[in-house]
Amino acid sequence: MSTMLKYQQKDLKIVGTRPLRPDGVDKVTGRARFGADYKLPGQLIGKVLRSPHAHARIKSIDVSAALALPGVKAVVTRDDFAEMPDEMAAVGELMINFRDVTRNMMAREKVLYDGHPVAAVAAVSESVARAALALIKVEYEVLPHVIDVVEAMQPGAPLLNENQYTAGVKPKPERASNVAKRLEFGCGDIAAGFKQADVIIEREFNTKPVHQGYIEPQACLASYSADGQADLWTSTQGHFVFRAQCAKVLQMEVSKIRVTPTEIGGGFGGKNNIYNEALAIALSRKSNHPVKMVMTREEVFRGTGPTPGANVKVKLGATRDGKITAAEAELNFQAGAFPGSPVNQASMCAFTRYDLANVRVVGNDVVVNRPKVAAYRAPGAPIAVYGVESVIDEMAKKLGIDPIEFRLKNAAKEGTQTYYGPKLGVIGYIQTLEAARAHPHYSAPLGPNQGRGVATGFWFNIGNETTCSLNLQEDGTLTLNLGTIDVAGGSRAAMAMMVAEELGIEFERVRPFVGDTSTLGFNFLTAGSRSTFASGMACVIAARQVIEKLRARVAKIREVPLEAVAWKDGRAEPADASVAQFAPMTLPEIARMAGKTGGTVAGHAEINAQGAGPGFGTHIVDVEVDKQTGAVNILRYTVVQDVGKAIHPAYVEGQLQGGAVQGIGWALNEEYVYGDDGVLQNPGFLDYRIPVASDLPRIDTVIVEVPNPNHPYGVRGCGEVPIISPMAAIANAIENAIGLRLYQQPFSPPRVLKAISDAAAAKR
Amino acid sequence: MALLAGGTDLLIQLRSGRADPELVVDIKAIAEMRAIAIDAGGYCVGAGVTCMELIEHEAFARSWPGIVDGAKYIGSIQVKGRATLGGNLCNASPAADGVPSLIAAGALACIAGPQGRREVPVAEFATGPGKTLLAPGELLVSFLLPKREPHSGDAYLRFTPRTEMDIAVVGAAVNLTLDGKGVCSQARVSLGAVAARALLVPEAAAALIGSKVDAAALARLSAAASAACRPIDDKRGTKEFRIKVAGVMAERAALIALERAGRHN
Amino acid sequence: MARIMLSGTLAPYTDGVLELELDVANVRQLFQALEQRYPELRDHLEAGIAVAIDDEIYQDALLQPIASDSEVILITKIAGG
Amino acid sequence: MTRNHVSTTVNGDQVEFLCETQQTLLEALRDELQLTGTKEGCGTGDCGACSVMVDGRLVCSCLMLAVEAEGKAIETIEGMAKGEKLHPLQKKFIEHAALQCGICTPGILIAARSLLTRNPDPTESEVRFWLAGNLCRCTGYHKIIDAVLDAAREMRGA
Repeated sequence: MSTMLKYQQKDLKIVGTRPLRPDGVDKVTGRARFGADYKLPGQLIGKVLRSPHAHARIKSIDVSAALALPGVKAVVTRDDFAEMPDEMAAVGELMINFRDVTRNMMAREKVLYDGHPVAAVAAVSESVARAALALIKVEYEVLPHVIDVVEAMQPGAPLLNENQYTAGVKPKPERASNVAKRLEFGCGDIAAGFKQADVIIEREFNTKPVHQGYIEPQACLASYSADGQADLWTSTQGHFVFRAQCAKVLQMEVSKIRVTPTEIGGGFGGKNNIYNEALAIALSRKSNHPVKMVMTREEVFRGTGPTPGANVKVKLGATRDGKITAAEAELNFQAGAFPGSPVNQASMCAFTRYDLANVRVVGNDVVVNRPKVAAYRAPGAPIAVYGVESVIDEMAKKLGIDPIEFRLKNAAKEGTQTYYGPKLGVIGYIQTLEAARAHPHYSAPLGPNQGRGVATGFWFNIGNETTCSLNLQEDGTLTLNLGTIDVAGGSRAAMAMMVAEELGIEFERVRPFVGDTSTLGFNFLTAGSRSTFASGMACVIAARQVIEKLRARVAKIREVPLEAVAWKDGRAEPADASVAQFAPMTLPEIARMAGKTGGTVAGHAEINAQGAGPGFGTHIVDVEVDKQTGAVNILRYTVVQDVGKAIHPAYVEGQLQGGAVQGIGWALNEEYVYGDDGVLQNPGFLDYRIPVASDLPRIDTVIVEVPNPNHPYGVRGCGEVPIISPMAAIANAIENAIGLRLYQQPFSPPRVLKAISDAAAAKR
Repeated sequence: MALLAGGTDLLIQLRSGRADPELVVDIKAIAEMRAIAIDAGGYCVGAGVTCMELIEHEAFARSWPGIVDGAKYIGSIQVKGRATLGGNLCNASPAADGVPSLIAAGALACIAGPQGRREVPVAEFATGPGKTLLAPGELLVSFLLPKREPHSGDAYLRFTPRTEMDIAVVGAAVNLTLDGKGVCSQARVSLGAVAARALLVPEAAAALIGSKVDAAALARLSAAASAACRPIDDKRGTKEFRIKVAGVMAERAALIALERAGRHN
Repeated sequence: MARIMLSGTLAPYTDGVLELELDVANVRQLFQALEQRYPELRDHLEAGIAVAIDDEIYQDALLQPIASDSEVILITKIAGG
Repeated sequence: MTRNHVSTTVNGDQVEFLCETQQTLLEALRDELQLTGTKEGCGTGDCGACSVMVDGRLVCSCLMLAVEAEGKAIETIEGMAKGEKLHPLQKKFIEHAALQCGICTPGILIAARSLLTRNPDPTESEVRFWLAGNLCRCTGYHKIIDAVLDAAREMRGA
């Protein structure tokens, strides 16, 4: 059964304020322990040997010399892991193809990308482990590779998987293809829609893969005991999901693995799946020592998931008075070496901001010789929206309508039929557009070579499986054991705030923490903007359960009927003047007596939260373009977003600012650069250019609160939406500044300068 | 054997395995290599002086602000706290930010070795990417900078996609001296990241000499700078981009040098 | 009978049928009924499909009731970053 | 492999450790001295997470050999708070929500303190450029800059 708690408006004492985060002091003093900060006595260091080729058949692997090196305790290769069938299998509620998981973790028949793991060693020190890697002999038969998505879709392109036939195509294709899946979404009559249009614009866009760029490289520590139990400490967005994946590939029982999540040094979707974790357990099993594995930054770039690069085609038709009549898109997404790009979500996000009668979106999930893509904040949506919002902007300009006005004329609202299925519920899109239009930023003057751009974004937000337990301690304080990871957005604070609000006590009296996998049942990842919504709902349920138990206990202690006891402002008191009167009891008073009156009190929740409320945002950006160098400078940035309810507004602002800046990096300079040999050329923070402090202005935020009717405090979720719009907004601002539209991300100086010189040449 | 100065390049090479020396010799305890001294009216800057030490030397910065520009561009504050101009030159990256202004300044590299000491123009020190004219056993000790004439100014500008923390896609240094009437009497122009090593570009300097560094002279400078480029396409920029932007950087650097020369007595 | 609508994504597995009526009381029964009728759907339903029952989206909610006058839309599941 | 003996001062305490020649100061701090507050984000001096002070200079401890620490005075995040009292920067970072995941926070605090020691009244732009060597992927820097400026104000007594 699924759980949904309805929104109730009430006076709030704690929710909406800005208390200090419980993990703050540890993080400013160096005391907080991240993945690489854990160690065990007798631990070994594990290291991975990675493919130098983009695509090659592995003819043989000889580890004998490595094993002979003093200090080397174990080596694992493909032979140490069971073959998994090519089918979707459940891990918790995720369905994953373990044929691919095992192969991504450790190559089997072939290496499929530069950086693909081929072997792993455990040795007494980092230097011995490195020396051992150099002694492993791998014989490769190098194969032709393909990294461009359009090329990979062509018949005759080098095939990554000779047994892959495009799913979603009828009849079943006769030839294998790199296109793993074709999706189609739509509504209405697209041809008729374009017939009604006075203006039709059709454009093609291309984007490069970008990395989540978390500052903490993946790190884990595993200890396997001869009795078949394993402990794993790892930096993860979902310790239950990691446990499930490890159990499956190592063929262990789920309960035999205990995963303790460390503080996580950023994830953004990149720590949703295992990389070294199962290798570390396998090495520990083989060596009978704990094994620690920490990735280098180079390994992070070469071996872990970026978000896809893509080819996007958009066609839009509108009437002269500004009504969109038809919208069509084709999204060709790189999946990396194995299927599973976020093209389905991108397809659904492409046009879902607009009330459209005729839509068609085709998506292709295409394997290429690159690392398997992972989720990255609103997976896929920014790519589709870059194309769509660019064309929306061009259409508004062509029709002579203000870009916000044009969006308002076509804006989705409650009851709008989506092209992927349901009608939208209560949403705040129009409110964000109106707030953006009213913001002083939107009407501020611009100088020469400066331009302003606007773009909007939509993300579903999600719910799903969540557990927590809330325990009353003997002094009246409470501990809150959470099963959904705090990926650092501050969800521990937000959870404790909701519990304190429910109980009517001070925030500081609730101590939240994230428990290991043995203390609670399954939780889904912290991803998709679900934590504050779903985990928050679980916490509210647990708190209400505690209140009910406290009322019952006080009724017994005071010998009054249950109905006579009300819970108010942190204490039990007579419900009103008409009931049996009794001396009120505070939480510490009850806690002190709890043991002797039946035992302590706890609440818990094991739910599958439903009813996530979609989030919408509108971004405004001003840029200045240096026409002589092509450099684009971000002068001013404003994020307007409907978050439903900001439990902790400062942490919500932090999500909006951080997401927007990741989007700015995506727009301006971030990209994977590959050579003709299919080898990644920029696997480091020097040449993979994430924004630095001096690149940026302040990021203004406007929090719009249109409550989600399906959450007790109206929470929608806020982490995903802010990354969706920047790329499009900046492209639109550049166009506004210099009259040129950029069809290839990133809008790096060489690209911008080339666009300027090409335009000048075309004029001559 | 590897020499360790600031270590900001060497440690990365050690870590990646590109360098695996049997012996690492730390040269930072050699006093001469750490000193900034007045020498024959000019400066003698030890090759082991860190960028931050150079940046903080106010008198040096007044004489050679362009060299300080270069030092400022080398990495973060953290990196500048360790990195040295000598290491920047010896690493022989074509994109080294410290080198073009030394070349434009006419600096000499003072080298010590088994055969004694010798001095060579900095422009000749790097012979290609990662290669220098140092013979086995030789060591770069210091840079010698000539006495500054009145009304002189220099500047270094580079282009990078980000404001900081990048390797130059193009760098340009301009060093010029004005006569009493504001006419450019001497000039040297150097470009970085547009060839296998930083270039001295006499044609670009010639565009300035005899002019008041007006728009026409700047246009000639820009054209000459672009014409001198022999760049490659790589992950950091295209040939086409480098050629165009070299001219732009040279022009902008000249304007800063001009303004500094005007203030310099 | 509940009205069931499939997104275009599933059309290849249902011989192009995108709308049908089924007598089902919850999501599990719905999936079973669909699998029976269209065996090729089997791999897709629990793995990748969420349902919108009267415009409210449910993921992994097999026991969610479906009323006889409900409108149920099958959509792709959503994860995230 | 022969290990080198190094004796140095960390946060005012005399310490000794053994290290391999190619080991970095960062590795020695974390693995030999168990001071794990200093973080590794890149190992190439491009992210600043490993920032420490060496003889009063801000440096990346990943770009310095551990053997070079001989006789030096090293300051790390573990020495920033005095007893129970947080440094004003530490306090302001918490108050301004200037940290999220916290992996970059120790390095940024060390870097920010070195700025305020040199320049007690920096402009926003000076703070941004001084901290350009410290990558943060969570916050977009906005609240970090606010926290540094506010801490500077408080430290000046303004």
